[in-house]
Amino acid sequence: MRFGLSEEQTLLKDNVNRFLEDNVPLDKVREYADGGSDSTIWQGLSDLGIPALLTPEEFGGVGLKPLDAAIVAESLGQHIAPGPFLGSAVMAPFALSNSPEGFGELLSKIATGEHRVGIAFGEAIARRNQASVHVKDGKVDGTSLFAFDAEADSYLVADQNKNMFLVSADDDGISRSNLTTVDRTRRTVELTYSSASAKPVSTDSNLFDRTLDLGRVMLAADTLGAAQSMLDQAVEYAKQREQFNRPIASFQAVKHMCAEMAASLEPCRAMVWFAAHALSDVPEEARLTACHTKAHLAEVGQFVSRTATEVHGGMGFTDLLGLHYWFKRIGANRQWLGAPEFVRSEAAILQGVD
Amino acid sequence: MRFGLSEEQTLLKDNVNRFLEDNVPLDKVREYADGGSDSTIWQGLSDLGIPALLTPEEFGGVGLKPLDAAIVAESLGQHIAPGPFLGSAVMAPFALSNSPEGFGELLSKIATGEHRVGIAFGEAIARRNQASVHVKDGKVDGTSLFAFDAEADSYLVADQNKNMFLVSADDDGISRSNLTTVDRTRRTVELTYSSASAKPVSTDSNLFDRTLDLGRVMLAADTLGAAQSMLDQAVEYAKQREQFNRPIASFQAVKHMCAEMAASLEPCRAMVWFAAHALSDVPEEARLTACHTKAHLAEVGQFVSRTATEVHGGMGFTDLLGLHYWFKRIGANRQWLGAPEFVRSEAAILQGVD
Amino acid sequence: MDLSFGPEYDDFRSDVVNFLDKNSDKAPKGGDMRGEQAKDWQKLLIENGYTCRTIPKEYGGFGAEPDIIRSRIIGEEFSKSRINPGLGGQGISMLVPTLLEMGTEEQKQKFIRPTIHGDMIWCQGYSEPGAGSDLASLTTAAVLDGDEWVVNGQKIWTSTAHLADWIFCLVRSEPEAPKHKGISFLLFEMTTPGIEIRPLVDMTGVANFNETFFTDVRVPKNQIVGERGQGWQVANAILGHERDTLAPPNTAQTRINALVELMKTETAGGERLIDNPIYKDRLMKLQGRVLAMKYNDMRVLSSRLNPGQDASLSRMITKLQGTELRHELEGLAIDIMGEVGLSYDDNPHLRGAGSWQREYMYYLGLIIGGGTSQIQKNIISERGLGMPREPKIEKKAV
Amino acid sequence: MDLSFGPEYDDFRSDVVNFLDKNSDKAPKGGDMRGEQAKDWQKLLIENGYTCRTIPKEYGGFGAEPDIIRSRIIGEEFSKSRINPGLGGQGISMLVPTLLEMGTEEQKQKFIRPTIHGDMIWCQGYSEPGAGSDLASLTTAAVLDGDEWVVNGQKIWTSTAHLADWIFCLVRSEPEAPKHKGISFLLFEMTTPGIEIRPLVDMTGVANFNETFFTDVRVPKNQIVGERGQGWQVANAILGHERDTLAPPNTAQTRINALVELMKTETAGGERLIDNPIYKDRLMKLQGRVLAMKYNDMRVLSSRLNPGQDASLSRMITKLQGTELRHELEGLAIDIMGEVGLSYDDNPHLRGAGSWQREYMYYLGLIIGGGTSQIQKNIISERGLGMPREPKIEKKAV
Repeated sequence: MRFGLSEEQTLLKDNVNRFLEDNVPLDKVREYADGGSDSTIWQGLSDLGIPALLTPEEFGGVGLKPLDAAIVAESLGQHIAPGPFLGSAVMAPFALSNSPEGFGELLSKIATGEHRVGIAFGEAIARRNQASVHVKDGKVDGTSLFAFDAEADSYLVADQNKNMFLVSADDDGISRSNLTTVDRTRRTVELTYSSASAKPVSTDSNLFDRTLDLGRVMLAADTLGAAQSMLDQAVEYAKQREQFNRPIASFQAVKHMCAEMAASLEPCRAMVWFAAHALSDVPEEARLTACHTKAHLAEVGQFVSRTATEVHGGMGFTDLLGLHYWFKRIGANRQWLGAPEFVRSEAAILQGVD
Repeated sequence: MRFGLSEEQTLLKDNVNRFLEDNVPLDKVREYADGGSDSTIWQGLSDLGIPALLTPEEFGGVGLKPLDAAIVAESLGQHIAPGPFLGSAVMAPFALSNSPEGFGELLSKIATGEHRVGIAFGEAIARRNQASVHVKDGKVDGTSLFAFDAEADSYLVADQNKNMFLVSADDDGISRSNLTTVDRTRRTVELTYSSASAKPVSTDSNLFDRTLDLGRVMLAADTLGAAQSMLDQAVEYAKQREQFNRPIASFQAVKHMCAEMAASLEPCRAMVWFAAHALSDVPEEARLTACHTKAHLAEVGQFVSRTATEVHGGMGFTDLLGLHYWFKRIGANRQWLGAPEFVRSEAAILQGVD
Repeated sequence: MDLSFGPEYDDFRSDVVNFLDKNSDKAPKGGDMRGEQAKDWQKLLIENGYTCRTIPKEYGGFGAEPDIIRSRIIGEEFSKSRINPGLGGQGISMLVPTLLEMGTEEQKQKFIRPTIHGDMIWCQGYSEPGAGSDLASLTTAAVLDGDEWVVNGQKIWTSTAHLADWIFCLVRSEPEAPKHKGISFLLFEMTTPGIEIRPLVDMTGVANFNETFFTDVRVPKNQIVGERGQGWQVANAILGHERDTLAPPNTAQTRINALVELMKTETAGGERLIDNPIYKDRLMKLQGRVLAMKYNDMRVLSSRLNPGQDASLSRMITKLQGTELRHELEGLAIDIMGEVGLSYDDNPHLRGAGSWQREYMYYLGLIIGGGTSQIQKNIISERGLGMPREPKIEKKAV
Repeated sequence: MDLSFGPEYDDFRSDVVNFLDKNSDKAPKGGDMRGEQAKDWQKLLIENGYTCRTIPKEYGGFGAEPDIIRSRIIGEEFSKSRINPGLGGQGISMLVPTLLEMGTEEQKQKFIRPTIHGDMIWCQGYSEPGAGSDLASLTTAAVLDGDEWVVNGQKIWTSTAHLADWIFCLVRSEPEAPKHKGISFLLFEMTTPGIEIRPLVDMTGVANFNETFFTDVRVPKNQIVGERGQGWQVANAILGHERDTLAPPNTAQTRINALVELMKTETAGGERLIDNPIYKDRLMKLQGRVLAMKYNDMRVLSSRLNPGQDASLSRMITKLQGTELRHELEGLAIDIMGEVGLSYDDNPHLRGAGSWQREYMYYLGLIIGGGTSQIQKNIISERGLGMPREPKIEKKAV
């Protein structure tokens, strides 16, 4: 019995962290936030094999498991790295490789990072603003809001009935416009379809659900990494910062704020590990754990991001340290693919209570 | 403009407090909790005119207003005093003196304290356990749960449609059994009716609602007094108690716990005052404020009672200081006449949202 | 309990309403506070006693006796009609009261009239990167050289530095004295050579503040308020007032009404958000807290009108509770909107012009600024509850 | 990630299950731990290695090598079948490990066998009215008089004092030494003259604890564990273990399942409580937290099985989070039941035999006991996050 990461997984984590430390410092994130491109970052991650992680070996992938992807997601969150990881390296490869339609060639391109797939699931989760997606005779009409990422080559689109389709970003019937959010480390878009070609991926609502679960666990892992970074930064700052002739880390109020963050966050690590592991290896617990992990990390993430900002005092409120990028990323993870109340109501339904 | 107590009200408060300090020390409360009687306490309060407070002057009462009663309720909560105040001095006199049926003689007896009226409203608020009250041709059948108080001479009973009746505790068709709760400073009973005589009081649901609002504000005031006492006791204990060679009141963690209690509780005082005042003088805001005050004090009371116990450390968990009597009284006030979620849903309905 | 203001105040309120009816076209719209229209409007307001009401006539004010109720009525009616209530800023709100209390006659004559008429805009130089919660540890140095102070150092959170003509500034003039006794309160022009201003962008994405650097800035010796080394007392004479105004309960009321409207218009899965019982319960919880703070505020007002009423604790907790409440209130709005709640800046799906996210962050800033919540809790426990101060740690030898 | 225990453990689990099937009739029901049946059952369990598993054979134990998984399997199966898992108490859980680590051979021989076989029941004398969080400030005095210690003072929270044959007790034997170095660890019989026991009723209404008073209690000199003045280290060698067991995640799991059942059977206004969206959301929030603690616990277990895995922070936060979680969980049950939730003792409408209120209070006690949440947070920040200790205050001159 071993609850935790294998040596290979620790190595993967170290590799990704080293790459991100060297290549995605805060200045690089700022560049992207100010309108720059994430292509060199994605190229670097592709060289490490990240987009191939979940793709089956028969399609040129590495054929690893959700837990491996969660490890990467945590690192990306820790470094608030831009990039299409969630859609193109996780959700799309999973959905497409489990599709009965056969996407072998595309999967190979996704695995090398040369083709990026975005996700447009908003209407299948909690429909808002009368936006909707209609597919008939291989053509799609309607609107998807807050699809990610903004530079995808194609989008995995879901309609209200959890049918999934693939739509090319180059299609004449698709238009794409930027939807600015508080989180500048990733970009979302509005997709408007007007008789765009929609290639069927799946009519199996179970595959949609599993793809969604996977995405939610990745968001939880991203929050875990980002929140851990904020806690680490807060502790470090408190040790350096002196007021009243002593480091503020020696004030009991500051210590207890940090202790409360650690006490809330530390169990989340085991939770994210188990949730990711369950997706592949404990199917009977996978869906419920995915919901709870998404919702719980949203709550803990909010608490940590707010408290870590407070520990930083005025400096946390400024742009000088860039701490707000973590704050906002955690805030965005909270809302993406289902806000906590919504996801908890799904958890209840899964247990036969609705 | 004067938001606060008048000189007469301050005098009333001082009088009641002085009586309770002299006559209802913790030992007296323990006696009652262990099965003793509250009759001498009630006699003393009656000598002060407390049961006559809200009764109109024409029926031998003092004809004061809900705010005056709230002041008394706060003192009773502060001293966790046993007694039938809520029913016999507040809710019943209000309902009976506003009844079209004419209860002049009874009101005079209530005003002197010689007749105690209890309240059995459970079924009209949030019906549980299939208990219910049916009245037909002046006879009542069914069950009321958690009616207060246990020694009443008659009960003001409400059915599911908010009709109110008066039932004598001596009636052959009524049986009464004790319902032990965590709160030993007051006693509740189960009333079982079997063709007991029910004298009509009102079929006006508005009168029921106003009687209920009044009761809720009194419970909020009782919680205010009890919570303030717990905070005061915690601060005092922290100043006396030494650990690590200093009073624990000098530890920032303990200071902040006390500051948080004070910060939550202090606005409650103004809220209770206004809510009570509104019942008589700002009718358009009265119902909503009563709901919010009941629910808000329940939440703040829970926070304060738990935190004050923590400040007392192990001593707070023992029976030695009797702190738990305050804790449990606040816990009971939370549930009586509607728990917070329920009362908040009423507040929403009052604003046209349901 | 008497919630009425009395008939003479009803008349006064009518006067204000009439004034606003007649003159609303003269009021400037939007934010420009330096234009001629803004100055003319300010002049008209002063003449009618609707701003700078208690500042003596000899210094350019209206010269009325203090009357909290009249001031509140003015505030209420201007707010209700959404008409510009006159010039604000730290010069008018902080420096002018300071000068009235501690300034020399010459300083009052020189600075108050142009300040309240918008001809002299001020910024505040208190906080430093190394002196936040522990403001008294500030190190910006002022050394007397002949008839001039020579100022070197750095200030932060100087909100309107880029617009200001003058700065009122705390400096360390007596480096050998105990830290609270070595500070002086200087006034100087922002055009003085040696001043550099850098905008300070905050988490809302806007440069609401600045960093201000001083290199050998020379200040005439007499531009000091109070004596040398008295700067801490001068600043503290009015610092408490600032905290009161950081989270006024009436704006929380306005915001929660806006939130109710938002919840009635937004839908998810075809259902109005206000019909979601979980969101509704969170809304009601907040509404209860907003009401408690509203009545608390009425109690504070009452205590200022009625000698003998004590509401010091009520006042002391306002900033702590009010900022937290607003942060949570704005956060609920974001939560209920799902992904739409993330919208910012130029996003076409923005609700409330982006105010929900902006205020959510801004109020986190206010939880920190103007005395962090931790400092507030120290104050409440020590001054409000009489608990002992923490044992002092002496400055370490360097 | 490997969540299986391997085939040899499956066999072991079958053995346990078979044993339970065959012997369940021999197990005592209910709480009496002093009767012959309880002792016989304990003997049978020890012989089969289902309790006192790693205690050497020579001291009456089973003498197995430590194997956390086997221990856990035993715990799981006994818990699942609700069969009495053998004797507990502070003698077995705390004193025996202490003696094994720090006791003399003579002490081991004399005390361990009767203790684990239920012939010698112990209570713990650590806390004092004046020494709670600051346990090391204890003042119960032991003065050597010839070959005997003379003990005077008072202990509190001595849980089984009224049942115990012996006490293990911290006393101040070197009043001149620094406070952590002046303590000794004594063992003595509860029948020694000069001991008075008073039951200590707590907020649950039950005397779960006692106060114990010592007046000139004479203890043979050699009934000391470790050296004079070493008592603090002796006690601390195993004190950490106690905290781990205060809020085990698997009981939280059991409780939340019971809460779900309660919410499915209780109704209000004709509606099942679990169909109330607000209660349901609160329940789901708690379930998420219970799951997080469950996985956290698996990680702690794993770190004990796999050298090199670090889960020290996971372990450090268990008591703080677990007790808070349970308090809130029990509180939700009370809330949803309305007035029925207040029922206690002999109330006929009691749910779960009164456990909801009892545990709600008991877990508030546990938030305080065994190291208050404030002390836990000090430990987490200092040992877990490397933050500095607070500056020490020296003892004032009296």
